[in-house]
Amino acid sequence: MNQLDTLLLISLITALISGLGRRHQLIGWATAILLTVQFLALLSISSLGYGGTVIESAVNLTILGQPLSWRFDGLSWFFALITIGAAMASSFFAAGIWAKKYKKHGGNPGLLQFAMSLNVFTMLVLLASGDLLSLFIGWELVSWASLLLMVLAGGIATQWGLRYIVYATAGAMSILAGIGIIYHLTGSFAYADLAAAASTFSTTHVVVLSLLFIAGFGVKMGLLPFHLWQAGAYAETPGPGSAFLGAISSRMGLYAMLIVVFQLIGLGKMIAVEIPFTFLSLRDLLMWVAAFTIIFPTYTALRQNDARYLLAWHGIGQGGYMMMGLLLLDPVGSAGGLLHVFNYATNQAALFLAITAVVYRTHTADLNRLGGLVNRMPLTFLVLLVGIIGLAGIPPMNGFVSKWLIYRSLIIEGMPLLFVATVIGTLGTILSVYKLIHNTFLGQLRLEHEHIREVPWSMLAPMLVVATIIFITGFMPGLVLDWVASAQAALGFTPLAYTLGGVETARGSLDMIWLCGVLFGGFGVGALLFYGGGNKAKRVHQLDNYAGGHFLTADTRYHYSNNFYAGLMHHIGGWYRGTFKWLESSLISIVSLLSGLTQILFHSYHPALFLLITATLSLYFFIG
Amino acid sequence: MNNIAFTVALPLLAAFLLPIISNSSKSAARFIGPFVLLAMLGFSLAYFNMLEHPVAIALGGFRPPLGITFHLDNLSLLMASIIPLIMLVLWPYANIEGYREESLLLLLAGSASGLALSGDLFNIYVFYELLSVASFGLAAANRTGAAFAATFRYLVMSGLGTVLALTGIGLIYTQTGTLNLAHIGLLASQLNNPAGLSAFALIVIGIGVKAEIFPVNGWVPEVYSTASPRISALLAGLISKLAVLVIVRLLVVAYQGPEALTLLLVLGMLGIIWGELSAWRSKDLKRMLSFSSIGQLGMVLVAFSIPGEAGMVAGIAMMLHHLVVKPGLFMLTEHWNGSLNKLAGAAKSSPLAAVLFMLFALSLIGVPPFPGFWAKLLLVTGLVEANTPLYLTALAVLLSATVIEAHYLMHTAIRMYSKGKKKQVKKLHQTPFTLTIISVFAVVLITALITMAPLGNKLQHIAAESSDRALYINTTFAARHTPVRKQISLIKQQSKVQ
Amino acid sequence: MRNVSALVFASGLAFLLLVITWQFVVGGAPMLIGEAILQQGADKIGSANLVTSVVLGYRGIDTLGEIAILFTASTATSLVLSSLSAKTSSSKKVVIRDDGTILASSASLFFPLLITLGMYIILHGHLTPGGGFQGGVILAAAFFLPLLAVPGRGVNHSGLALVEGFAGASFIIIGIIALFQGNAFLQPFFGHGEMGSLVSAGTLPLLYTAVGLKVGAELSGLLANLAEIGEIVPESTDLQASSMQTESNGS
Amino acid sequence: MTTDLIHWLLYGGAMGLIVIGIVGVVTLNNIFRIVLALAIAEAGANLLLVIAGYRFDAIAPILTGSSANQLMVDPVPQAMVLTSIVIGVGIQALALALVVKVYQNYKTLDIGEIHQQLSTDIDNSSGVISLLSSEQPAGERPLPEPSAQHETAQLNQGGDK
Repeated sequence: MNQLDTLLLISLITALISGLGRRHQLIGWATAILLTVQFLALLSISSLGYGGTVIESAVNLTILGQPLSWRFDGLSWFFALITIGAAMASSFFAAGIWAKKYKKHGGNPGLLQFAMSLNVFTMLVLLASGDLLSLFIGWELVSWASLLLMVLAGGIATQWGLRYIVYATAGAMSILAGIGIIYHLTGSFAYADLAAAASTFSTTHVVVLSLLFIAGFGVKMGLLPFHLWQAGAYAETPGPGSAFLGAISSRMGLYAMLIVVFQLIGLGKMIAVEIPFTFLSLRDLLMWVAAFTIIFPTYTALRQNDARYLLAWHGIGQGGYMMMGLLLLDPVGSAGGLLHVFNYATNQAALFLAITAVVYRTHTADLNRLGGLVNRMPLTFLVLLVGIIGLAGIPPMNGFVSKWLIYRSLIIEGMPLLFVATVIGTLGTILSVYKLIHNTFLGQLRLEHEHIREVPWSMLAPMLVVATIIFITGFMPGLVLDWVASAQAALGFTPLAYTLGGVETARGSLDMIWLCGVLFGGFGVGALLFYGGGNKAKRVHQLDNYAGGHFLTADTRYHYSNNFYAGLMHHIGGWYRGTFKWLESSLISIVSLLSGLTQILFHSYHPALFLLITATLSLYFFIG
Repeated sequence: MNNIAFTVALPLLAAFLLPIISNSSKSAARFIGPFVLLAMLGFSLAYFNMLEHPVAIALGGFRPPLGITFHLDNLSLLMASIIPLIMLVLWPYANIEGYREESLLLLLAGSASGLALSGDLFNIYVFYELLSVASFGLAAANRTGAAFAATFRYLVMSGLGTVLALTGIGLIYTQTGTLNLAHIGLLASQLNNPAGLSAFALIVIGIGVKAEIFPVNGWVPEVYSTASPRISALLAGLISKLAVLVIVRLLVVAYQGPEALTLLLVLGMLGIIWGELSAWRSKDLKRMLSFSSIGQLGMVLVAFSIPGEAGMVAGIAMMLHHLVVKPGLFMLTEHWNGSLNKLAGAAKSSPLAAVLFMLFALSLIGVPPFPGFWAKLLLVTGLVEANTPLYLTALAVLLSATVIEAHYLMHTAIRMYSKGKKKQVKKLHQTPFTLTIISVFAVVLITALITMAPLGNKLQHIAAESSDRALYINTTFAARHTPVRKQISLIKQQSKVQ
Repeated sequence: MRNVSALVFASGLAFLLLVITWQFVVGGAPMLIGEAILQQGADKIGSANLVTSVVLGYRGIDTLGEIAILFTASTATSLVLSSLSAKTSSSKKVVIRDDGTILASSASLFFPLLITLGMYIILHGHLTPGGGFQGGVILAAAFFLPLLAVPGRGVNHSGLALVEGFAGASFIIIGIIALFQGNAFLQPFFGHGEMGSLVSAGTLPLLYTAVGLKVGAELSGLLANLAEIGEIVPESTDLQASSMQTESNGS
Repeated sequence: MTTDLIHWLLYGGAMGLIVIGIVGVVTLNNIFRIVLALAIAEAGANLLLVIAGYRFDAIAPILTGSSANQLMVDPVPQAMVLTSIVIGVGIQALALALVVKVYQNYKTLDIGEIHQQLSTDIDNSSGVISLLSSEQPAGERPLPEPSAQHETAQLNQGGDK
């Protein structure tokens, strides 16, 4: 029984306790505290985050002649840290006042807590997997546990959940096929055997395996043709659940892909695989998939009028950045990809929690029906502001660091077109997060929101903590780069040379401490000028406005939020999203058509004819 | 005293005497059925424990190729123990109207154990017919017009099937001059020609009517929708597996060539496609389960078509898994029935049943760590190991079918959990034990999940034993209880077991 | 369309089956076990009729299965038909139609003859062609003849049940006695006797008697059940009742 | 020549009966005739079994004083056929009982009409309009309507209505 087993056991106990006691009033706090204990248990093996050696679990099983093992390395630890951290923030957020109101409206906060702790447990099992079989088991557990979280809101959420599980099962089957082929080639499910045998695989095998695994794991990441399920499934989950799912759930796909495709099969081989009739290698193709995963969902996010959907669509796009960074295969790019996992998780958690706080007060996430909340909920505004700066990748927040690393690497590796693509994606991000903050917090306050207050501290505290983390890790990215480097080492990449404030390479360096110093220095000078140079500002009531000589009352809408970016969207259009929907529905139409045919066969009133035909054909098969 | 014959003789005896007993004392008649089943269970379990290596028992005391033998290995004894177990669970304790249904159930039990144990081709045919006739009676026991019509169509299909099977047996006898499976195995080289393979095809299609093999399974949705859930559970769970077992025995002893396997593979693959697609399209619970049963049996067939031990272990695992899960699911239709659209709110009205449905559905889809996953894993690795384009196609079919399966099962589950109008869910007139019975299957499933490691070892042992052709032949020819040990000069070929 | 494809495939099937059988030689089948039984069957069982040794000796359990099938069919038939007889018994016209004196009297004349013939064939099953099945069918005919002559006359079902129950049970019990003697199930005992005499071939005559009675009772029951349906023109009340039953049971 | 003829007659007869029976079951519409066709097919299979045990110039396998060393036909197929005939009788009796009941319930002997009524019965009892209608099936596509998003937004987030 070592520390890893302790961690997994505590996690299991958390899930069990919150499952059994899900009707109890205090279960929210109990779960949150138990998650904290898990966090501490994780910290007790924090040596993994600083280049420590792999910890093997003492639990070993042999089922049907197949050994199952579990272990933790730097990469697992890095992902586990984000997982438990996100769960803690969401759980604390959901445990207090929020739960009471949720319950009053027919929700079951205990069930939500249970679903989250179950998700944490299954994710830890996945992260700890020590061979392909335990990886698959963990993968499926995560898939089905997140289904629970997705459908527990009922109503439309169940339909999104169903859609998710169909995609997830398809992905899982693709993975199972891949694992089966590996078993055939190597005779075992062990990582070591695969790594040893991978060099002998033929090109065909490499291509088939990579495609199977990337498609399978890509489903959960929301890689491009498989992304349709994600936004709705995440957005319709009750608020804290969305925050948790958005922060980490789809990164499990990235983790598994890193282990199997990058580390074991070896992505390096894919550079050598040329795609016929093009100038692209298999890796280039994947990079373009990643690039389109950045662009399309981000511009789809721009169209959303529901804050939760807007954020969830971003989740898909940001996954593209991580994929892009890791596909670059160099220290800088892969560090950027991994760092972005952490950064994005913090941003998304902060944003979803902030939006949930807004919904808590206003009862709507509709961006057309909000506005001007900045005076009413200033701290929530601050958290949202920090979050969107991070998400858009603007200094001084942490999102900037990871994106900078990815851009830098793209330039170093000489991929200008992809660089342009990512910049286009970032442009979309900035536009859409501006829509988010503008439509919720800026502009004209609606009459019905006149009397709302800031959310209670039980909700504010987790949000503020997350926002602080965003700022600190933006200010001193070296804190996280420590862990990233050991994760890189665990993956077999060359670790990035980093400093506390950023990176220090021969071909470019970044020091966030210096940058932030300049930035805040600039702000300070500005403030000095503003306040010192005769502050003429006058506070007026938010509704105290007039335009064109007419006094405006609250019921006159002058705040431009309805159908935001209409002009821009008119130029872009939504053709790309329609394409994927068309793909999906044509697949379903085919299944529907076929199943109609099969039903007609079973409906036939002369089954004896089929017997005759089968008998004749099979005799013909043997004789003819 | 070789008392394994009691597993066949006792239920038949009880069934014969039941009309007389029930004339004199109705209450005594009620206890006979369960008592006999318990006795059957005792006999087969006693053998199961004693058994170290397979044995064959010569009934009537005649030396094997001449007389009929019962072949006792782990597989047949396992089935022989499962038969009374499942019958005990599904026994209609509460709603017995007359002795006839009970009598038919006992006959079903007796013929089923005969089918599981028998090592003689024609004897298998006789027990198969007995099983069929008993199942016709049970399928019509509802006595509704629809049940009669469905049973009639079932009977015609099954009758045609047995004609084909009998033709197949006739062809085998014409070529080999023997009926004992082990002896046929010895002469297998004579059957490795178009005529021999055609005989196999005829038997597969004939027996396949009961094994729900595509496309001779048109009766399945009709009978399962009109018969009572217990009977559907029995037919889908137990009877279909016994029919598959016959095919497997034949496959092991005589038809190990690739052609026979290909036939099974193709039929199984089509069964998966057709069954799962139809289930996807169906609109009521019973028919959905019937079609899914067809798909599952297709998977079983695909598993057995994998050559060697890998196929055997995958097939047995799939078979046992379906044996536990499908009866449980069919028993749920005693709880709710009817259109899937009207299932909304079902989970609220009976939460335990909904949880059990989820459990069975997850295992059926093959979600780890449920037993269904391990069965499916064995199937996948087996198919990949076989590594021919056809087997890989079967793998693709299997995996796509799983997606479709997940879709319709989860859609149904989600409908159950969604909010619905209160009066929409019709609760059927149900016997008090329904939920208990379903829970029994669930407990078995969970026990299997917990004891997966030892269970897997046992499974591999069983598979190794039952896929060993030479062992089967040797066992039979060393049959016990052959007091007369005269040399039979005519049987020259048996001297060398291949 | 259906007929055309049926004919096409059926001619294909016929062709293929003939192709298979073309390679067989009539009268040249291997007969491995058949030959062995012909050689040693007489010594081992002592029955002059070797088919009987196969039916009751070598393949005794087949025969057990077979009478069980008859029993099952009869039970299932009465189960299927019972709803009707239960419902119409009250409304059924209990008119015993007499189809003529000649028929009736010849039926009663033939009754003892048929019984005797049937019993003869059953009891000599181990010596001459015939046996339990053939004799049993004649017995059933003996009981069915009066039903044909005088339709509507009742049949003593409980008596039939008694006979078929005990006959079937005695078959199994004889088999079990063999077990208790330390032999195999259904192994003939009692010694061979002198071949060709009535009391010979061990338990085979007893088994055949049981089979004969069972088959006779079974078939009589089946025929009586079918005969008791009467005119199969559906009565309107019956239809309504059954369709109502369909609704209540099916939903 | 004669052997060939006998061969064709016997095997052709057996296989012919089987195929005729099957064709009968497939093409006939009257369910009573279907039962008869089934019986014909069974007869074909039985004939095949009997042929399997036939040999030329042999006597029935009954030991009498004069038959001591004469060639005998195979007794095993004869026993098998005996069994299978009896099985056939049982099945036919049950089939006839079912025919009677089906006729009483559906007032027709036409297999097509019976099938139609059966399907209607099953559909009615399960409350489904028709198997082949376009009603929502088990695996129907779960595409949420975009317009519904906002209404549920409030519910899920614990907001007031």
